[in-house]
Amino acid sequence: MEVNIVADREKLNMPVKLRVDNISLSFGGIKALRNVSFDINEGEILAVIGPNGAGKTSLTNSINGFYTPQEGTIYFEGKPINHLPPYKRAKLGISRTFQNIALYTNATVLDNLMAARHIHMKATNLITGAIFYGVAQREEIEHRRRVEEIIDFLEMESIRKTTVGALSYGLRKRVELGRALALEPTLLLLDEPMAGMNVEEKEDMARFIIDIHERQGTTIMIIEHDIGLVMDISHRIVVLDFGQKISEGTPQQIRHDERVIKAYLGQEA
Amino acid sequence: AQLPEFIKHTECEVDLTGETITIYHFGDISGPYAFITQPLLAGLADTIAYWNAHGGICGAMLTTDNKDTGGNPAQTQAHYDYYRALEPKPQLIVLYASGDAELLRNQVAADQIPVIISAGSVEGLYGEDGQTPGWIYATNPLYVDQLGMFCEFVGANPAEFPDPVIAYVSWAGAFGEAAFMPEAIDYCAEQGVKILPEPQYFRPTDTDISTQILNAVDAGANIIYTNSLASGPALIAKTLNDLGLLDEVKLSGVNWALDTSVGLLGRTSLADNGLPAVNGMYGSLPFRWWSEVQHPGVAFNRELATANERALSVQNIAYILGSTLVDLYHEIYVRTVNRVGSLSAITGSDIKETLDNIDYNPLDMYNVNFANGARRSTTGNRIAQMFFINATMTGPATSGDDAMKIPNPDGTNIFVPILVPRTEVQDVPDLRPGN
Amino acid sequence: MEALQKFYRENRTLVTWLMVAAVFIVFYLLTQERLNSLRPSRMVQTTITGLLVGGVYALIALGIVLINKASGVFNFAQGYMMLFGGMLFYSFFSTPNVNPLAAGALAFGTVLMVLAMNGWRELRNLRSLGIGVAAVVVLTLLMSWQGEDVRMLRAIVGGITGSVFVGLFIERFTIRPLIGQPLFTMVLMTLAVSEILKGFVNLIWGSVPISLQIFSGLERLGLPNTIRWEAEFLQGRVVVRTDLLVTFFLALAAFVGFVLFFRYTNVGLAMRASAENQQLAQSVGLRVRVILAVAWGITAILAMLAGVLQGGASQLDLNLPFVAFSAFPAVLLGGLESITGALVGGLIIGLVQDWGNLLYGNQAGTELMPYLVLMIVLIIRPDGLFGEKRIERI
Amino acid sequence: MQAEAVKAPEVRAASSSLTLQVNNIEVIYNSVILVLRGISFTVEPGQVVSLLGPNGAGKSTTLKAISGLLKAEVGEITRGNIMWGNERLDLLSGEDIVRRGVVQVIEGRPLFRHLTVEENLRVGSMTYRGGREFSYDLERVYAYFPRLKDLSKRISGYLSGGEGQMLVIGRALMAHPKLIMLDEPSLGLAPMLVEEIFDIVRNINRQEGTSVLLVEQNAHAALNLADYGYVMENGRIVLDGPAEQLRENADIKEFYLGLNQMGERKSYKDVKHYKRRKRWLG
Amino acid sequence: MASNIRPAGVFDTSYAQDMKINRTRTSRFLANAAFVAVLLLPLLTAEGGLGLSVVPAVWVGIVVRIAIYTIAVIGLNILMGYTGQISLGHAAFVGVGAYSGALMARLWGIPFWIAVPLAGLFTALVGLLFGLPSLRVKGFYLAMATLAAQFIIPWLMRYPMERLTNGSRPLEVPDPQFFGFSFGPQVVMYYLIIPLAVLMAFLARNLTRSRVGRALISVRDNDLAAELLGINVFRYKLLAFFVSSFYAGVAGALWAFDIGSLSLDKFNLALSIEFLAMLIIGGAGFPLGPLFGVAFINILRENIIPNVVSNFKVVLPNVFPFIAVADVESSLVPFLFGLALVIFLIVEPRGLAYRWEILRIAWKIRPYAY
Ligand SMILES: Nc1ncnc2c1ncn2[C@@H]1O[C@H](COP(=O)(O)OP(=O)(O)OP(=O)(O)O)[C@@H](O)[C@H]1O
Ligand SMILES: Nc1ncnc2c1ncn2[C@@H]1O[C@H](COP(=O)(O)OP(=O)(O)OP(=O)(O)O)[C@@H](O)[C@H]1O
Ligand SMILES: [Mg+2]
Ligand SMILES: [Mg+2]
Repeated sequence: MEVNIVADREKLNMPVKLRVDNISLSFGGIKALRNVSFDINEGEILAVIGPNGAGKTSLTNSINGFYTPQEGTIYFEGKPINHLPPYKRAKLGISRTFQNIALYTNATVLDNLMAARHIHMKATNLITGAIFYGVAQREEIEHRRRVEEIIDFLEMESIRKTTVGALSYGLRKRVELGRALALEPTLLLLDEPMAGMNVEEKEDMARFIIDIHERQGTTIMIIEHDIGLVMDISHRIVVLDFGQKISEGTPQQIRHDERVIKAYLGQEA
Repeated sequence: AQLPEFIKHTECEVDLTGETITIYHFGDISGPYAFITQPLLAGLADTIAYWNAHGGICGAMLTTDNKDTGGNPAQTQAHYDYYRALEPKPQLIVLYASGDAELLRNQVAADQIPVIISAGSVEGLYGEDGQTPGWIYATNPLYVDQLGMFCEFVGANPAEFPDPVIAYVSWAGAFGEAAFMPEAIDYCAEQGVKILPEPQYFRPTDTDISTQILNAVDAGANIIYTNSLASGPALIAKTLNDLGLLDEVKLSGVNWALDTSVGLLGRTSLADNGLPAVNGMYGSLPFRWWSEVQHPGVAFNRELATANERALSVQNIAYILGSTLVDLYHEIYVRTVNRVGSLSAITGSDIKETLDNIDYNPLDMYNVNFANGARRSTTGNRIAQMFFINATMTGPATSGDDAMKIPNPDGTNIFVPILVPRTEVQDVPDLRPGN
Repeated sequence: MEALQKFYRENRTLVTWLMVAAVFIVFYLLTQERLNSLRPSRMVQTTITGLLVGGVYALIALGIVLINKASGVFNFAQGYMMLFGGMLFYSFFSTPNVNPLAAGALAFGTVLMVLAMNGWRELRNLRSLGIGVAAVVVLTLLMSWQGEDVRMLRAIVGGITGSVFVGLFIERFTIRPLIGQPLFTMVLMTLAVSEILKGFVNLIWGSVPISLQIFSGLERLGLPNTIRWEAEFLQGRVVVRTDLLVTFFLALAAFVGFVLFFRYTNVGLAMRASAENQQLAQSVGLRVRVILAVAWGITAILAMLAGVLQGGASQLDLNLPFVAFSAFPAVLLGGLESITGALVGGLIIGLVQDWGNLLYGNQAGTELMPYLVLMIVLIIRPDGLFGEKRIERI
Repeated sequence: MQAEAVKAPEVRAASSSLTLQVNNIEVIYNSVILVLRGISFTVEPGQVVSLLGPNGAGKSTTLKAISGLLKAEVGEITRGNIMWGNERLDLLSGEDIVRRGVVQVIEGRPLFRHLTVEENLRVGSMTYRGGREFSYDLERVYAYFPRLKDLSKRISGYLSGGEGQMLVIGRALMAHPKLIMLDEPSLGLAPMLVEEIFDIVRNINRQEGTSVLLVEQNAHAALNLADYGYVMENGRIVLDGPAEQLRENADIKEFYLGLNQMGERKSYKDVKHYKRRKRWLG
Repeated sequence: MASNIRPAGVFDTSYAQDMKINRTRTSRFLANAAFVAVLLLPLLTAEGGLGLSVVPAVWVGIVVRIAIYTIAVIGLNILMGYTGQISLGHAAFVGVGAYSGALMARLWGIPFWIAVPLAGLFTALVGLLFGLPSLRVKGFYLAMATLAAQFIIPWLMRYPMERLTNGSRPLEVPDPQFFGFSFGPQVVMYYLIIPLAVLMAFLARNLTRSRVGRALISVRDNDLAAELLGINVFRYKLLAFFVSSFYAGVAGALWAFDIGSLSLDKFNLALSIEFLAMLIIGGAGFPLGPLFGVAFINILRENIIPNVVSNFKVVLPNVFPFIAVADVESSLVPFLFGLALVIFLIVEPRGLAYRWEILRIAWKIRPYAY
């Protein structure tokens, strides 16, 4: 398998964006991840699939710093980031969406997105913020423009000022994507961004994701159970089962991998 | 209608018929001091009604305007703001709590409103340095002076108090801590009485204070002095009784401690002799008291209380304060009106002038003399002991068997407290800082 | 700063325990002298008194925990419910002939509230109406039973009836309308209820302290006021107050009752479920309103018990609710959801207070130590000793 | 494990002879936001009815209106009524509706996060009067979702998304519903399990006679299972008919089944931007 | 947590317009008019220089107190309304501000206009200390940790620091001096405190609508997500404690200089609770909440309740013979206060400011109902 990856990378000639090196994570007696290793290459869309409870979300959380793996190292752009607190990893350019929507419920869509601009708005601090006029306002307007672009892009104009608490499930998912984008990440982790959408909406989301990837060259890791969609849009796929990586490869390879079929796909594929 | 003979007021020179004089007062009616302030209100109300029925002050009727702070200083401030903004501005205000006086000391001076207060701490009356009299006058001796006088008494009775060591066991807070000052410690040392440097404090809500009492006793105390009232002294006595220390440690306290309320609340903690554990407690008695029946002022109060069907718990020290206060008001206003010429022309500073020169005995119960120099509190005081009356009402009971017991619906007996003075009225020492 | 933060993040446990150790060392150094000079009897005395006093705290804490378990609200009104219950008990206890009309009205009110727990519509149900009428009659008879000897019985029935009424009333008219509102709105609501109760008690019973003599009967049962214990090694005497002992055992009994109740019924589970998410609980068919009402009813009874015991051991006055401020840290120390925690927390706070007063004076025990200990415990265990762990999952 | 493998429980009172009738209801949130603009449909006893529609169409709102959950979300039925047999559900409180046997599986998999998996199931069974069969019911749910059995002592707050979804469905089954309303049951489930879920639903429907109201984005599976379907858009029902008919509808094919004109699956990669315009204008 | 829901219906056409504090001409006019009216107020009283007596003098005191309380409650709003950290110890921090301000003036003769901000800073540091547990301690547990401040701080000031603070005895505060010019009279203090309060409110408003404010709101609504999306949650929690205590400290110091005498009992739990009530009644998480709440509670306490009580004083004991006259006053005040709060919370649990927003929007989108 290792060989495979190396070969792939050489073929695509892409540097490694994120390397997950042999990480293990357990909660008390529960082993969520066992010696998982894989790479995400610069500019690719990598899908992570696996049965429920396989450890996909835990993996994202570990990359993000929400969980601290007991073993192993995570490298981001070649540097280990294990010791970094979550917010610093976000500053490095890792951004994500959440499987169980985690928006700021009592704020408007706009504020949700503006809050995500936090790491880029360096000029505003306690003092300039309190004075507001001048530095802070200028910055505010500049970043508001960026946020509006995202709103435009994701076609959320009409709910711009709606409080997130009043949105339907599907729309919230979209706001989540918007918020993740507002961080201007170089690595975007998407945890089931299309759950609860119908085909048409999934198509929209897929288009957004592909657009992001194409326009900004953002590296994307996506977790998704709609296997058709995964096969369509991802470059490579990593398969987890019971916390272990059981397979890795291109969509074609995965589709025919016996172990994947047995553990995950069922007879459908 | 005529007031009784023994009340000797200055003659009215101005007729105030048709006018009203308001007694403005506010303080803690529902908080920890309720046991004192409720009877105070009763005393005020009864006496005012009586006064108004007997011609008022030179014809002017008395009314009251009062508010409750609940023991919360923020409320004190709010209420004071209300009073000072009244039009016309009050010329005289009555307060009950040392804490309130301390808080408002500067403000009443700035607003030129004199204040009469029944309690007295050094800071309230004289400021931090103890030497700057403000606009506040007290109808009680200062707490620290009371402690000093108790030490004089202890020092003068070595047979009763061999090797006296006093522990200060008291409520926390402005009132409870008021008497514990370096001046008192020094003065007592001069009298041959040691005061332990570590005071012990407790809260009105504490269930058990055996730790504090034992701390005091372990440090060598054989006398406990307390600046608390109602449940405070009763709890100390109960604890001493429970610990079996009643014989070794004597209990004493501030003037509020020698009170009906203590007798009532302490009724169930009975010592080996069958009497409540508070039996024999020492304390200050700056007034005449209910048991001195022959005294006309006391008789007056008794009649008043009986006529208004006041319960035994109300017939206490504060009721007396309330009634005498009305009499004091009478005198102050007559003197001021006589000097100024009309009620509406009186200002706070006119009243202050009267107060600065006053020497008067309200209802003949105690002496108010602010004319003799810089002291702003009364000075006359006695040391007395609390006992319980015997069944024949001839004197203190010696044991539970010969005591008068009134059955209470809750299954206990009420013992009727009497106060027995141990000294004549004499001046308390002046223990303000800087003297 | 960065380096420090990093170090802390990586060695959180170590740092925390080091801090705790430092606190203990400072504590020991500060008290060493005093400790060495203490007679053993003092230590035993303080420990016993502390535990006994802690019994009442535990009882108060138990009520707060129960409400929290059922509704996720911290009941700051517990102290005033205590006061109210105590006063009510006192009225029935010390009035030899209760006005049957008043008793009837109280019984009627309570039964009405109980019947209407889940809504007024229940009143249309004939069967429950019948039971209700019978209950009113029985309660009225019990409460207006004349005579001195049945004083205790009358007071217990009256106290419970009245407390349940108040508990259900509070739930119905103040808590229920706020279901789904932010936490601190609820907090303020319980505080507002405190004010109302305070004013009400003041209006009816006045503000002059009342001595509630429930323990005066102990003597007639042949129990002494105090139990004294002297022994060689104690180098002194240890005294145990019987009233506090009785209080303590009643608190223990209440605790055991609760543990059994929660163990053998589903109610505990239903309570936890509806506390966590009332809307969801409704959607799976739990009668959240009934659960809430039951919790408030029981809590009111617990509060009354605590009020009576505390009032009996000291006196009943408007300051009584402040005792609850010693129970608050007890609740958090033990853990908001834990019955065991309430007991342990109460006892610990009792101990800490008395030991603090023994070693430091200056009110350190009563005012400072409970909260200081609470802070230290919370830093090590943010959810109290036995509390449910906060679930952080994203 | 396949659902068929489970020993079929005997048919009990759960089977229903009652019809759910939603008559022209209108729902307003916060007294300002009009979400449902007159919806009517019927679920006959023992029928499986599927509701389809884009995000924000009001599907969940419809279910909440039926189950009474709306009240807790400052929503209000301002017109129309909901009949369950002869009884008006819109007048009952949420818990009474559950006790009538109408149970909703809420979307977003809400759990009692501090309770264990088994406790969650126990809470679900509390309203079922024949509660003594708890352990039997528990076994049944565990048989449907073997994974839950492994997790039975876990605090449910830590479950993964899919595990939570299983638990939510299992909890609803514990109440022996007569009408079960599933709001996106397949959400977040692995493909294998998605199939199983639909098997389970079919099983419950066939063997116990439970009526099913299904909101599902996986239109393919939903229409396979359903007897009848409704398509909602913007708070209205725009299309309805027997499931077979709907499957053949061109729009349904394109937007809900993701098939192209030829009836083949199209690739997500090929989605073009014209779609956006179409939606904008249409 | 507190809600910041803004009813839909506010539409803007440009960023600049979106950012204005007063969105419309009417609201700007109202705000200015209110400010001018408040500034003119003392001149209209009997004590004012103009010799008019249009407004009772008591209003000067009331407005000053409202201003001081508002500053304190704004602090609480930042901590609770925006960051979602319940605090039951705010009064203790106000106390720290008051005492530190007073002590600076007493011990070192620092002029008050330096002492006030310094006291604010000092209090902010103390607040920071008590904010430290917020890293791990949440919800009611944190509420208790702040309640601990309410017990620990006064105790420390009362006993170990008795030398400085006079313990249970009062502490006199020197008259505020400004280059030898005394600010003794209340009117002068008025013109000092009111503009300062407006400035403080303005700063807080700006802070909460800038990057910092949004970070705080993120922490309130979902601290886990916030941390993962680049916000240093702990830092912002501490920041909230810092700013909140700073406001408390400034309010306390102003209070000290305004009143001239301090006592520890003043900064008790009852005051903390009152702050809480003011915030929630006013509307937690709304910029105007503190002002509304403080004004409402003050008017309730000082105007409405006393009026009602004085009517009941005579009636109640006549109707119910077992009620003592002396108890009516002391019992009805808390009773009515509690009742008012309960009714208010049931009718409008989100607070006055929320209702105000809704009214404003209803006004703007009239005549359409929805
Ligand atoms: N904080 C935690 N404490 C205990 N167990 C946990 C925790 N987080 C995850 N787990 C467990 O670890 C396993 C993996 O969970 P994870 O959420 O990563 O699964 P997943 O692959 O995302 O599944 P799904 O597709 O259902 O979302 C699950 O069994 C879950 O219960
Ligand atoms: N509590 C609420 N307050 C205000 N509006 C709401 C509320 N809940 C839902 N809405 C609005 O009602 C509309 C319908 O929402 P609903 O949740 O019913 O949609 P849905 O069809 O289930 O969509 P999805 O497929 O995304 O779950 C949406 O536009 C949503 O914004
Ligand atoms: Mg997952
Ligand atoms: Mg939905």
